Amino acid sequence: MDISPVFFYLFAGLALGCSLLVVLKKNPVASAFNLVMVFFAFAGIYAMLDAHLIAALQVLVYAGAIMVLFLFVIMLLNADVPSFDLQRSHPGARVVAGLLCAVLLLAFVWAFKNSPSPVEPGQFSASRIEAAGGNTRVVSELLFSEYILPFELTSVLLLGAIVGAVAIAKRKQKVGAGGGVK
Amino acid sequence: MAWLDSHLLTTTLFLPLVWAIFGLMIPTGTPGGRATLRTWTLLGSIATFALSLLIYQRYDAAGAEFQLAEAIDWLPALGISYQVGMDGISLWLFLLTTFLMPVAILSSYQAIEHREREYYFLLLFLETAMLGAFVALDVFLFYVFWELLLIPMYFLIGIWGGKDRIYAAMKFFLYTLVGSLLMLVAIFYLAYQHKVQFGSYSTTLIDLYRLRLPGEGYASAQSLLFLAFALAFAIKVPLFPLHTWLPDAHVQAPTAGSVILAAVLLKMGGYGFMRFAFPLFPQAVLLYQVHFLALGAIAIVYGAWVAMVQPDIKKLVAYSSVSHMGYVVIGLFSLNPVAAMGSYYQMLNHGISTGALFLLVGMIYERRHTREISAFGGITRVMPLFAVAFMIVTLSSIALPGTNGFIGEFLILLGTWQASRATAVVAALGVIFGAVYMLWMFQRVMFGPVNHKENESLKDLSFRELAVLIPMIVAIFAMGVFPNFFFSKLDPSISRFLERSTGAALKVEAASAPATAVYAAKGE
Amino acid sequence: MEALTTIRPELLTLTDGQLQALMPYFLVFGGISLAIIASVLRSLKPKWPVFILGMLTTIAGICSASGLLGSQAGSELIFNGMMVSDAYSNFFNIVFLASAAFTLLSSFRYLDHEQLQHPEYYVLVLFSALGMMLMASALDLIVLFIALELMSLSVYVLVGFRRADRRCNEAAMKYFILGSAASAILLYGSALLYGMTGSTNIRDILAFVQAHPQGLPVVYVLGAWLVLVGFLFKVATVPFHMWMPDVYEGAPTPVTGFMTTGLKAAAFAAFVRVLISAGYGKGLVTAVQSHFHDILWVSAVLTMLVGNIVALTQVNLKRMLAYSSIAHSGYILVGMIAGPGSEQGYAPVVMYLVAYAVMNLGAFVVLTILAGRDDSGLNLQDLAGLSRRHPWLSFAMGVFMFSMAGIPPTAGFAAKYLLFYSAVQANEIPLVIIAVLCSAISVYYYLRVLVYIYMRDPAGSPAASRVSVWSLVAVSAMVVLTLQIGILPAKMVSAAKKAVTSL
Amino acid sequence: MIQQVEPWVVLSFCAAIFFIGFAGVLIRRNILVVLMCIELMLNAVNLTFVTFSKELQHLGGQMSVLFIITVAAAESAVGLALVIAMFRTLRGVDTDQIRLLRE
Amino acid sequence: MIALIPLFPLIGFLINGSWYAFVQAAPGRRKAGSGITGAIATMAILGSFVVSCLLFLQLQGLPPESRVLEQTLFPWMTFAGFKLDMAFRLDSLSTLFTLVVSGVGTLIHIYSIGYMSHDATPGKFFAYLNLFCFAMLMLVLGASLPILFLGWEGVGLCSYLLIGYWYSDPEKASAGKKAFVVNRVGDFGFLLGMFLIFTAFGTLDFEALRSAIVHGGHAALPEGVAVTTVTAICLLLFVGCMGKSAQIPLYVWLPDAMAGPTPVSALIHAATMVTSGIYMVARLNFLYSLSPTAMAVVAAVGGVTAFFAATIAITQKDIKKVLAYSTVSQLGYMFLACGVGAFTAGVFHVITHAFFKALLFLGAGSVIHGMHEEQDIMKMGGLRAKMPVTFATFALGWLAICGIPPFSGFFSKDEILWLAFSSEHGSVLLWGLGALTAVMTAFYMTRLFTLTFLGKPRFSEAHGEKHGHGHGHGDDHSHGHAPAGVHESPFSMTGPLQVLALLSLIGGFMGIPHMSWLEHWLAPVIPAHQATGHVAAEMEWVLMGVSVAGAALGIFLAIRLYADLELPRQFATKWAGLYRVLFNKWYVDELYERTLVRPIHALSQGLWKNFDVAVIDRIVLSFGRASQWSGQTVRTIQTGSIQFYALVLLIGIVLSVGYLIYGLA
Repeated sequence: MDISPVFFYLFAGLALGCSLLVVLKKNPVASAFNLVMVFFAFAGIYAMLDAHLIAALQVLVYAGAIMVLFLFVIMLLNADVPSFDLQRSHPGARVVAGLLCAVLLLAFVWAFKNSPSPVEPGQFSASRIEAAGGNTRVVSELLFSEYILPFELTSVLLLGAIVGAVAIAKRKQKVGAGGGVK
Repeated sequence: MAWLDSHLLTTTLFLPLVWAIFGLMIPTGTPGGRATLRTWTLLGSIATFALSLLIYQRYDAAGAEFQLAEAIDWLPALGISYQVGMDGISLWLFLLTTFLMPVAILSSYQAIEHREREYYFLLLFLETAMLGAFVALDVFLFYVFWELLLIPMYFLIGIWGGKDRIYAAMKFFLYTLVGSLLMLVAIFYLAYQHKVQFGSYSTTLIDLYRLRLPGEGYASAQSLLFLAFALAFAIKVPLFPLHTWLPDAHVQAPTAGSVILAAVLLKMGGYGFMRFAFPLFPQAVLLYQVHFLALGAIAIVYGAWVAMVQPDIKKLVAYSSVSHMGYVVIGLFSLNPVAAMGSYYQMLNHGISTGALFLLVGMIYERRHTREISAFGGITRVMPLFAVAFMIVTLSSIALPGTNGFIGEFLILLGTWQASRATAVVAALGVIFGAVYMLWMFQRVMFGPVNHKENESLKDLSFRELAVLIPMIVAIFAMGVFPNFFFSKLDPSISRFLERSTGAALKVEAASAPATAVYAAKGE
Repeated sequence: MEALTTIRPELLTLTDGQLQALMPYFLVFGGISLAIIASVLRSLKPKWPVFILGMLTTIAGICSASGLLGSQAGSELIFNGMMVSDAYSNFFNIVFLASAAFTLLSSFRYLDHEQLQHPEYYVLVLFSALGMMLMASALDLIVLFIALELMSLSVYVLVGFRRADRRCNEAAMKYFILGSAASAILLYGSALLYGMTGSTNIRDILAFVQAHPQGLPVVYVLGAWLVLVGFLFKVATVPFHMWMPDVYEGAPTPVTGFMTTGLKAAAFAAFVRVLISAGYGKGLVTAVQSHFHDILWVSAVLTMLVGNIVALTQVNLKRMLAYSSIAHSGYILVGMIAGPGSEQGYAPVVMYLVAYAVMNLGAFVVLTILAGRDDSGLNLQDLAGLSRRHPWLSFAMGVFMFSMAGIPPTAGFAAKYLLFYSAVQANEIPLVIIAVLCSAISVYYYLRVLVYIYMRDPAGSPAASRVSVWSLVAVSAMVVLTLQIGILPAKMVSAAKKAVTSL
Repeated sequence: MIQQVEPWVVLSFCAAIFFIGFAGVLIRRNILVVLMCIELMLNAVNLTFVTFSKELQHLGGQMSVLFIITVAAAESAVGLALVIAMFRTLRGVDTDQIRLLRE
Repeated sequence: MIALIPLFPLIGFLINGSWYAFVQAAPGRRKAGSGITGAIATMAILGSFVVSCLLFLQLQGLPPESRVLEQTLFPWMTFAGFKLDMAFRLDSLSTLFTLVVSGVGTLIHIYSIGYMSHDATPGKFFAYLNLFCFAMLMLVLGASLPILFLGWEGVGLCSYLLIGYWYSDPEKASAGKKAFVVNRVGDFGFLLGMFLIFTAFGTLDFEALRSAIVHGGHAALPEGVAVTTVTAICLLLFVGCMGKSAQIPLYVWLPDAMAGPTPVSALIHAATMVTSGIYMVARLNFLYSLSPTAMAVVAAVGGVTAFFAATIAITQKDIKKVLAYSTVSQLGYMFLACGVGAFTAGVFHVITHAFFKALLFLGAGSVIHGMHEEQDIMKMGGLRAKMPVTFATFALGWLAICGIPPFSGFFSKDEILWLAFSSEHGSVLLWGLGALTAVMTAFYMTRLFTLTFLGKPRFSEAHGEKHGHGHGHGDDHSHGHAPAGVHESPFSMTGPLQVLALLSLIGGFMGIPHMSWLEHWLAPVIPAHQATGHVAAEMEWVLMGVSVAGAALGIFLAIRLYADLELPRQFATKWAGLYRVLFNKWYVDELYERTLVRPIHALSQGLWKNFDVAVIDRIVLSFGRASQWSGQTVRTIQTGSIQFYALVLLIGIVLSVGYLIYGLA
């Protein structure tokens, strides 16, 4: 793959380290900041992989919106509870979980290494995308043609999520009777 | 009328259910309403009996194998159809059911005091299910009715039963169900085999009779399928050692429930063997003949022995059923006409005589609210009519010649002797022990001085109770003296049953089935 | 170097057939929009308009879907083949919408009593129904994922709808975390499939599998398996079932009913499509096929065993039905395993889902009626002597319990024999034997419910229960359906068959 | 010096992040952190998509990522709402606190 | 016509039975009086007797070889592979039995009218009696073994019902049950014998069977049937006879059967039912004669039973028990006769025995009736004066059974003894056993006679007030009149006694040696006995003398011994052990109780509690318990912890992925 090993390993190392810290740091705020670092590292890798739009969205949506939401909630709740830094779960469970994840990871790595993609490369080579007006343009065109359905659906999903989040998180309110219909 | 002619069986079959649904609409708040309900239900069962007599009249023993047949597609994709028909084997069990139903209903008039509407509904519902099982010519349809009748019986035991009724109802339901589920799998396999061999799915009995399944050895298809069927039927019969649900169910069930259970439900086991297990898997039958003969013989003696020491009359009768139904099993597995006829007859006999015994026990239970043998003694003096009836039924139960019981046991033993002498000898021991436990019980209940004050003032049988018992007693003697009346309609069907159950098998191993072969030569 | 064609004009218009095929979805979404508007209108104090709107929406959706089911000849690919409207999806659309409709019917009085009468409830039920519909019609893994999330997110909220109740919160939280993790796993699987086949379209994936009869890379197998795990989680088969009892117990009763029927049906509906597209029984090389088969086999056995055995020990009806729901997933899994090998294909699965939805919904409607404040009073003892108080409800419960136990003449029996029949055809005889034995175990706990209802005397004075006309209509409809499918299954079987042949 | 990064390396890296996330779900008691770990898993999936997209020269992967990001946002919104609701009744965000429903 | 013979009693039974069930038994209506019911019953059996006589005359008019009348009523059990008609056959053998049964039966019915006059439920009694006659007539008239069996079990039933007639006494009820059960043991053998016959010969009809075996007057084994089969058949059938005719080892029920009313003892347990075993053996003589082994066994069992029962009879104190053991002993004689091939002699003895034993029993009944239910002979004595008619008739019966010429018993007994000695199946041993028994018979009968009628009364006149056991149980059997002294019985009872006495006196003349009418008459059924070549003809007279002398000796000893009761008492103390053994009937009942009844009962109890409930049912329940237990266990993994749930999910993935990779790698 025509990406620079140096930068890749740099970002990958950063992402790996930070994600480990996300898991291992006791303080949720620390975890959150580490997560932001992971997001940034990912954005870098996206950019190297010619996914420019996604790299931008990664920063905007993930690091910008989602993480802010997280921090906001942490702050919201943290005010009430003194010991927010929770212990990690049972040490035995930790070992087992780590071990199992490691085993799985090994299996996957083995699998990745041993299965070359059997598919011929498609028409969207980097040069052709460039010719067609760049990644963002092509992606946007696809979004409104071939991918119109998922696009519309995500909007429905967002609507639903809003209704749901409102229903669940709003302050307790006086409930009106159903009334009228028996 | 023309419609009735072509749908006689279906009409008879579903008449009780429809009748019962109308019965649900009768308000039972007042005594008058309750009486109306009872009369309505009784009329329904009598109407069914009348229709079944019409069926009897239409049935021609010399005619086609299955008569009055009806067939409607039910689930054509799977080859399942609604198919009913009547042959001799169905006929008498069908009549037995319709005959006993009015008796059972009449016997419940006083015993059932609460939730009568549900009770009578369930009884008639049960009748439909039982009748359906006896006339179904589609294996799957049979299975449906077979399971269907668990529902009303479950409630009858569970709601109107004795102290441990819930335990008993549950045990009855689960035990029977577990046995029959494997049969369901076997039915599917048969239908599948029909597809393999003839190109279409079918669960129609006559189609399945044509199947040729490998039958060599214990691991063969026939053997396994037979076991699946046999498990269901053996539990229902019930064959030792699968009998332990019976004492509980019998003891806890209300009188009518016990009567139906003993008289009809147990017969389904024997009927199933005759209609399905034997003709479908002739080679497997030969394979397991020895085992089942042994188990049947054990059941006879074992049931009698255990019955002997029961302190509870109903339990005693329940174990006696184990013993009596053991005869049915050995008779069937003897695979010759005499024993087969005897077996079938024994089923009818057991229906009448054990049914009557349960009625009698119920009557005395209604008076004394106990069934402990030790609570009685000298009842003959206070209830002489009851004593007469009890004596007659007891005699029928111990197979005294002249009563129905003798014909069955005699033929079974005679036939079994041809097939396996050891079995016949052990089974004949049951003749002795049968007399021991019945007469001992009779003696303790009916003879001796009246030891308990409560028994001094027992009322003798009422007119209603006589009306319940007299048909049974008449049946006992009629069947004992004129068995040929019954045989004449049965004979061709039994012959066909044997042809199917042995014919194919004989071809395969003509040499190694001497009992049957010799018999067939001698019988003609 | 030729230019990229990114915008194909034919994708920007919809034909008449496509528009018609989208009708149910439009109707439901329109209903949702109206309901949202109605619920935010301050002036609209009483909540019944939203309820009525919801009912009308579902009914309209059912009508248009059944119209399509009747009229549509083949299948209609829409939006660049990302979704399809065929007999299968329309059949399931009816199931989902009916399930939603009956949930709404039974919920109205319930919400009143629980003081939860928020309009969002109805909106969310409709949202999840829409998600289910899309799940059954999605032909693209990404669309499938979004639909799944649409359904799940709404249901997460519904589960936690009684916000002041700890148990409710707990259930929602558990469901959310485990559900999200499972979604991530599913998604990861999709990514791997995409990487190996170059497409997220499940028809393309199937075509790819069939084009490579000599074998597929390991990653493909892993990806396919992870996607399946995602669905196995949703349908709760062992060992992915752990969330289910807790969630079912904690959720408000009508929501539990909705989950056991709609959600489960949706998960299975999509599961069938994905399983086929993964090449199961349709082009996988023998080794992989047999391995998938083995794993599913073990999972099915474990599911049936664990579900039934643990249900035996439960005293809370909702929890008991949760375990029973696990067990039923096991039976359906038997049908899935047998599907490729039998002449019936996946029709028994579809049939079973319908039957299960009917009887389970019925049972939950009854429970909804009987539930006391905060879903208390749903233990077995609370049912003692119910037959005196509510003969009709008791009878209905009896029908549903017998149906779940698979006793004739009920829908459960018809569905079960169809399922086992097809498994026998597929020569899965040991599996069938285990299944029937497990269903024998199940009879015990179903019948125990009836023991309490019919055979025990009431203990103490029962709490007043809230029988409403709506609930009674729902219960009666379910009783009639249960018996009708049980006695005359042919129609339903042919419908199910028609549905699966369009796959 | 290696001039090229093999695709399997990138994919393995994604898998590593994915399983780190999964492990985090397993071992963290703070629900907020658990939610973060789920985000981590989703990110790993995204990167996998993009990697394949690059390798296959096919934009489907990138398209998928767009939607996944949106869905993830919606999911976190609902998830955090649930956390808030839970916090209101339990006064805590400890997973060990929510063990009322069991067996 | 033949069917009329059993039909009459059946009608009588139905009338009396319904009368009892629907009129007498109705609560509050205790109608006493045996007049009407007794008359109905007597008319019924008298009708049978008349028909029997007519048929006898008809038979006599036929040539000997065709003296068979048949009537088929209806097919009983007929279907493919099996055929059995409800058919009657009257030949020279069965006609004798019908005459005896209906004749003696009529007398006993008449007697019963008097004897049961104070009974509470005479309708029931006479219904049973009629039913018995019906069954007994079926037994002798049946054309095939199953019909014979029908009667066979029918008489057993009546025996059961009548022994337990006074059911309020648990001992009497038990005695009835014992009789039935012991008979069932015999029937077990009977049934198996029947099955073996059917297997071997393919028929159960007597005539068909006979024609399969007898060709030209000679019995010969048909093709394909082994001697051992025939032996087995004969022995199995003989087991049935052991039960019904009270032979060792199944005789134990008969003494207990004396619990029934005395007319019942006379009719059933002396004259008719108990001889049905002999009837059957005689009926199947062609079969028995094929098997020397079976013959030997029959003879040996008969001889030993005769002797054995006689030893017990010597010590018994109950008048009916003595007679009962005497009956067992006499039945042994009859089997001894059959066993040595002297079937005619056996039948002859059946007839004479019917006369004199019925007489003796009825006489004893008269005594008991007169003594107000006293049955202990030690408490009697000197009744000669009080009951002259009874005394006189009883004396005739006594002489007959002792074998004093020319009373009937002499002829039959002498013929048996002679043939036991001379026939090819006989031996000196058998003869010795018979002769010894004859002496003992004379001894104990004389003892009985002496203690009852001779000597001084050993009871007080007021004795009548003390009701004996077997009497006075509530309403069942109470005397209506005030206790009076010992009295002679009414004419309805003494009348039959006189007729029977006459028969005992002259009955023997039908079988005078060498000019026996009986032998000629029976020749079509029982081939005339072959000349006895190996014994000199003079021996017959010698043996006759010996046996008469023996009888005289017995009588003499008994009279000497029991003139004074002190002497027997001394004997009893001197031979205390032997006396106790004899008095307790060789402890046979106790032996059965210990070796059969109790072990089986204990076994049953054990099977029920320790096997049925504790093993089988527990296995059944353990499936449920195991499910429940595993459910309890499995549910504990549902810990409620999210992390744990996720861990299980992960484990599932690891395992499945591992399996997949293992499969692919």
